[in-house]
Amino acid sequence: MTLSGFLDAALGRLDWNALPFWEMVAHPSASSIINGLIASGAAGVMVLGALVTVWALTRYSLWGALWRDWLTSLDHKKIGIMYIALAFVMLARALAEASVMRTQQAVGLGGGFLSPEHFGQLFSTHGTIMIFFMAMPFLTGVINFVMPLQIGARDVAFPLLNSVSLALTAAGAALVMASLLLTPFSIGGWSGYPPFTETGYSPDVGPDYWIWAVTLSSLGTTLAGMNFAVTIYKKRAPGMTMFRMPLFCWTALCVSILMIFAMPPLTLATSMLALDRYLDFHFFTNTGGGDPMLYANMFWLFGHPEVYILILPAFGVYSEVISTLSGKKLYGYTSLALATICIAVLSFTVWVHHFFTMGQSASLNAVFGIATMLIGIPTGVKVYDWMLTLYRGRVRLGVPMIYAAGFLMLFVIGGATGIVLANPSLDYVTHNTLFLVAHFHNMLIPGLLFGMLAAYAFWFPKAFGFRLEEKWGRRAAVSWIAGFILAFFPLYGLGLLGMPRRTVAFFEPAYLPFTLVALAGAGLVLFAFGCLVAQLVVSIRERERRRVPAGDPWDGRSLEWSIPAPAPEWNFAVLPKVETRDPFTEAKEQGRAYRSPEDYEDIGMPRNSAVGPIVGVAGFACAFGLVWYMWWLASLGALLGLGAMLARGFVRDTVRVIPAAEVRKAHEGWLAMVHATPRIPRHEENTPANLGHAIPASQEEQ
Amino acid sequence: MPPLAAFLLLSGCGVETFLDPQGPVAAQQRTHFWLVTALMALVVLPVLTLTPWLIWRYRDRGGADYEPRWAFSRAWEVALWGGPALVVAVLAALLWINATRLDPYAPLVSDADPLRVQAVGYDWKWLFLYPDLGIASVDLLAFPAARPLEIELTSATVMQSFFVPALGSQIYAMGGMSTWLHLGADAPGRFGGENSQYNGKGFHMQKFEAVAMDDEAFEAWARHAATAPALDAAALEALGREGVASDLARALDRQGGEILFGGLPDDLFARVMSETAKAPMAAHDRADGQ
Amino acid sequence: MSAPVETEDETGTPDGTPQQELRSYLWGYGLSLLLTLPVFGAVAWDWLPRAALWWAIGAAAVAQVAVQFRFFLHIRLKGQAKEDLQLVLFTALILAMMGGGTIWILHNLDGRMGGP
Amino acid sequence: MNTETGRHPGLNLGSGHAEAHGEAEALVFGFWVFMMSDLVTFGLLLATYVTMLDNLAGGPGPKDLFELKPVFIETLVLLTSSLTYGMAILSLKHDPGRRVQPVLAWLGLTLVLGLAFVAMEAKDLHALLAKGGAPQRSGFLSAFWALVPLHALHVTAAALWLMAIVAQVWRFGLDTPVKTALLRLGVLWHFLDVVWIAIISVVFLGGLA
Repeated sequence: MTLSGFLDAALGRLDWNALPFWEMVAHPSASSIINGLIASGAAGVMVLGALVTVWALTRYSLWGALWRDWLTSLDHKKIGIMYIALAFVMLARALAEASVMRTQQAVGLGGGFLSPEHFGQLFSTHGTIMIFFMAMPFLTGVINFVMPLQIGARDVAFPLLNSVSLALTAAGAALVMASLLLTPFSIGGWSGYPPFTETGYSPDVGPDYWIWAVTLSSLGTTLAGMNFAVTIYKKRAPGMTMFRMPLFCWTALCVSILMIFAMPPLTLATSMLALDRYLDFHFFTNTGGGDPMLYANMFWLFGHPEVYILILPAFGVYSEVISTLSGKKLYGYTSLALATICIAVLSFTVWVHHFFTMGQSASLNAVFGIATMLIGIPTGVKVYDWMLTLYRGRVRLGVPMIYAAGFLMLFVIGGATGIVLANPSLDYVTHNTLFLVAHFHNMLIPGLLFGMLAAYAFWFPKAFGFRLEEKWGRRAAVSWIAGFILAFFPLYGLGLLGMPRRTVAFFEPAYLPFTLVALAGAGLVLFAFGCLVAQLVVSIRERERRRVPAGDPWDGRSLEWSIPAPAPEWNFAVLPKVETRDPFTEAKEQGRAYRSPEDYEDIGMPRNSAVGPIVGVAGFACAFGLVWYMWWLASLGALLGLGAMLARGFVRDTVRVIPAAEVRKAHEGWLAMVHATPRIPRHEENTPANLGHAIPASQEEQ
Repeated sequence: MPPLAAFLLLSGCGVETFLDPQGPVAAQQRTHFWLVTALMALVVLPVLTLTPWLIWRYRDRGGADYEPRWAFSRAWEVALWGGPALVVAVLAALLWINATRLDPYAPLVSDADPLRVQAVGYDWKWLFLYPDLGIASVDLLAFPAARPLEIELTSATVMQSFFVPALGSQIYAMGGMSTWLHLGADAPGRFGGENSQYNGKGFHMQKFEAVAMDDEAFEAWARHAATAPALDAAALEALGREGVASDLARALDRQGGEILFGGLPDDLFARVMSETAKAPMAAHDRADGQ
Repeated sequence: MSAPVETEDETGTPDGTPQQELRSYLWGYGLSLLLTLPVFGAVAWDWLPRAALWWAIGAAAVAQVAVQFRFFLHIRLKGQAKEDLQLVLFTALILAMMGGGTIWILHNLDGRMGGP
Repeated sequence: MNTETGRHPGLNLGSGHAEAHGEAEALVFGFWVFMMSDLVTFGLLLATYVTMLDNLAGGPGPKDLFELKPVFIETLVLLTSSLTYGMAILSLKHDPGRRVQPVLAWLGLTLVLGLAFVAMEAKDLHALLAKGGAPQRSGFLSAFWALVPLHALHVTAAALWLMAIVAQVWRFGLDTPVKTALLRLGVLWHFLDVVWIAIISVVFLGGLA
C-alpha cells in the first residue's frame, strides 16, 4: 500500500481543513481571520484546559486516585457527582457561546463580526450542549446522588449500568468538544431538521458529529432511566411506600419513565438520519420517496417529553427546598404527586405543537393545542401548592430559596407565554421567532437550571461534608435571575416584532435596543457563573469552618439528612424502617433520631469496574471513527465495547463485603460525635456554629 | 410586561407585526393574543404578587403564625384544580374557534375573487408565480389590497417557512409538497416578509417585500412585469443556485436589482415540485460544486 | 377446549408441577401454531375478501401476542407478575399514542400536501 | 413449590437466598423495562413503515417483492425456538439432579433454530436485492430495511448472548448469574417472537393480502 493510500484509510476524510485556523491561513481576509481567531481561541482554551488537568494530575500524582476512587467507582454518589461536574464544564462552554452570539446580535444590524457558518455552529452547539450535555447530565447527576439516599437504598439497582450510562454521556460530550479542534460542527440547530442536514445540503462532517453525539447521549439516558425506575420500584427501604416517598423521588420516577419511552424516538430519528447520510437511504430526503415531515414527527415525539424530563426533577428539587427552608410539611403532597403523573402522561400527547405550521388540518392542531393547555392545569396546581407551603411557614431566604422564589415568579410568566404558543393560530405568528426562543429559555433557565443550582447548594454539604459559601452564592443567584430577565425578556419583544431565531444579522434598526439589553443580560449571566466559580473556590478554601459532619445542616426532612456528611459508601449503616412521610423530621420531633441500631450486618457493596470507562472510550472511538470515515477506528471501538460487555459476563467476584464490625465502628463513632455536637437553631445555619446538628424548626423558641 | 414594551415600541417605529395588524388574519390574531394574555394574567398576577408577600410575611423570626404540620385543605384543593381548569376550559374554547377560523388552508371571507399566487422557496430567495397573469417576481409579492391572497407554497430546496408578520399566519414550504396559505391586507402598504426557518448561511438575507396596491397600481405593475424577459431554462437554473436575490440579479444581468419575469412555462410550480422530489443527484451535484 | 389448569398460589406465580408447566408451554406452542397456520393459508390461497382478510390478520396477531405473553412470558392478570402486566399495558398505551398519532398525523399531512 | 421460588419463569435459586432473590427480581424486572423501551422502537418503526407504504418513488411495492413461503418457514422456526427455550428453562428449574446436560442440549437446539432463522432471513434479504429491492430505491424500502433487518439483528445478538451464557455454564456451572442471565435472555427471546408476529402481520401478510 502506498503511503497516501495508507493515510487515506487511516484518516478517512480528515485533513488540514478541519483545523479551526486553517481557513484564515489559507484564505486570509478580515472575516476569516476574526472567525478563525475566535474558533482557534476556543479550541485553544479547551486544549489548554486539558493540558493543565493532565499536568495537575501528574504533578500531584492523582492518576491512581482518579482511576480508583472516581472513574471505576460504581458508587451512585460519586457517579452523580461526576455527572454534575460534566454538566458544569459543558455549561461553561455553552454560556461562552451564548455570550458570543448575544454580542454578535448586539452589533448585528446589517452585519457584525461572525460569519454565518460560525454563527450556525454556535447556535447548534449551544443548543445541543445545553440540552444533552448540560441539562441532562445535571439532572441525571442530582437524581443519582439524591434519590437512592431518599428512598433509603444503598445504591441504584444496577451500579455497573450506571457507570456505563455516565460513560456514554461523557463520550457524547467529548465528541462535541472534539468538534472544536477538528471542525466543523453541524449548523442545523439542536433539532437537526432534514433535509437541511442531509448529505445533499450539508455534505461536511457537521451533522455527523451532531448525530453521534446525540445518539450516545440518548443511549446513555435510556439506560439511566431504566436504572432509576427499577431502583425506585425495587430498592425502597422497608415501609417506604410510594406515597411516603419524598416528592423528588416521584419526579425522579416520572422522569425515568419518560426517559425509557421518549428516548427511543430520538435514537430512531438520529439513526435514520445516519442511514440516509451514510448509506443513501431515503427516510427524510426530498427525493426518492423520503419524507422530512416524518423526522419532525419523530424528533418531537422525543422532544416534548424531553421538556418534562428536564423540568420535572427541578419541580422535585423545589418541593424539597421550599418545604425544608419553610420548616413545614409540603402542602398538597398527594396533589403534587398526582400532578407530576398527569404531566408525565400528558407530555406524550402534545408533540404536534412543535410543528403547528407544517400544514396539518385545523382540528388536528386544535386537539394537540388543547392537550398542551391541559398540562397547564397540573402545573398551575403545583405552583400554588408551593405557595401554600410557604404559607404559615418560617421561610429562610437561603440560596436555594432565592432560586425557588425566582423560579416561582418567572416560571409562571414562561407558562403564560407557553399557553400563547399552545394556540395554533397564535403559533402561526410566533413560531420560529425569538418569542419562542424567549419562551423555552424562560421555562428551562428558571425551571431547570435554577432548580439544579438550588439542588447543588442544597445537597452540596451532603456530598462533600461542608457548606457552600453564602455571599457568593447569593450574588450568583441574584445575578442569574436579573441576568435572565435582561437577556430574555427583550427576546419576547423581538419575537413579537417578527425577528426570526437563528439569524446572524438583521436589517431592522428597531431591533437594536432589544439586542443591546439582551447583551447586558448575557454579561450579567456570565458574571453569575463567575460568582459560582468564586463560591466554589472560597468554600473549598474555608472548608474547615464550614464542615457539617453531623449531616443535617438545614433541618432536613427526608432520610438523606439522617446520615453523616459526607455520606459513607454504604449510605445507611442499617436500612431504615419508614413509617411516615418526612421520616427524619418525625424522628427528630419524637426524639427517635440518632439512635443506635440493635444490630449490624455485613454489607455487600459493588466492586469497582473498568467496564464503564472502557465502554466510554469505545463509544467515543466508534463515533469519532464514523464521523471522519475512519472505518478501522469505528470497528475497533465497536468491538472493544462488545468485548468489554461479553467479558463482564465472566466476572463473578463483583461484591466487596464490608464486615459488620467495620460498619459498627464507623457508625457508633459518628453517633457519639453527633451527641457531642451542640444543636443549633435555624438562624445560625449559615454560621460556623452549624455542625450539622439541627434543632427542628418546630421546636425552636421564637 | 415585555409584550407591552414591544407594543409601545411598535407604535413608534413602524415595524408592522400582528400586534399592529395590516390584514384581517393578523387582526384576529391580535385580539386572540390579548384575550389569552388577559386570561393568563388571572393565574399569573396572584403568583407575582403573593410570592414576595408570602416570603416576607412568613420570614423566619418574623413572628407570623407558624403551622408546621398544616399540609392539606379540601377547599384549597378544589380551588387549585378547579381554577386553572376553568381558565383552561375558556382558553380551549377560544383555541378551537380560532384554530378553525384561522386555518391557513381556509379561504378568507370576501366578496372579491382571491388572487392566486404560487410561492417557491429557493436558497435564499422567494419566487412568486402568478399563474393567471403569466408573470413572476423574485422577493416581491405584489397584490391588490382589495383582493385576498391564495398562496400555494413549495420549496425547491430544504424546509422553509413563509411569513409576513404584519399580515398574519406563516406556513412551511417543503420540497416535493405543496401547502396553502390565505392572507389579505386592509389597505395598500409595504410589509416585510421573510423565511423564518433556518436554511443555511444566506438565511438572514432571505427577506422579501409584500406590497399591497390599489387595483390600478397592481394592474400597472402586472403590465410592467409582463414586459420583462420570460422565465426560461437559464433563469430557472440561476434561481436554483445558492445565493440571495442580488446574486441572482447579477447572474441574470438585471439592472436596479428588480427581478421580474414576463412569461411562465406551463405548470412550472408542479414541475418544481416533482423535480425536487425526484432528481436525487441534483442536490449532491450542487453541494459538491460549491 | 380449555386452557390447562395450573396451581396458582396466592402470589399467582406460574409455578406448578413440572408436568403442568410443560403442558403450559405446549399449549402455548399449539395455540400459536393454530393462530399462524390458517392466516398464512388464507393469504396464500385468497380464502377471504381483502378487507376481511386484513381484519383476520389483525385479530390473529393480537390473539397471538396475548398467547405469547400468557404462556411464554407468564404474564398474569393477578399476582406477582402484576408489575410486569402494568408495565406492558402502559407500554401499549404509549405505543398506541405514539404509533397511532404518527400514522394519524402523517396521513393527515399527506392528504393536504398535494404531491405530484 | 413454595412462594419464594419461581416468581419469574424458571427462577429457582432455592430457599434461603432472599437477598439473591431480590437481586434477581430487580434484574429481570429491569430487563422487562429494557424490552419495553425496545418495543417502542419497533412500534415506531412499524408506524414509519405504514406511513411510508405509498412512498414507492416508482420502485417495487410489497407484492413485487415479498414471498410468503420463506416467511412461513421462518415463523415456524422462530416459534419452535421459543418452545425449546422454554424447555431449557424447565429443565433448569425442575431437573432433579441439577444436571447441566439437558439444559445445554435444549439451549443448543434453540441456538441452532435461532441461527437458522437468521440465515434464512439473510437469504431472503439477498433475494430482495436481486429483485431491485435495495433500501436506497425508495422511502418504502428504506423503512422496510430499517425494520426487518433490525429484528434479525436482535436475533443475532440474542444468539451471541446465548453462546456467551453457554460458555459461562462451561466455566462456572449453573450458578446464580447464569440463571438470571438465562431468565433475561428468555424474556428477550420470547419478545422477539412477539415483534416478529407484528412484523409478519403488517409487512408480509398485510402486504400480500
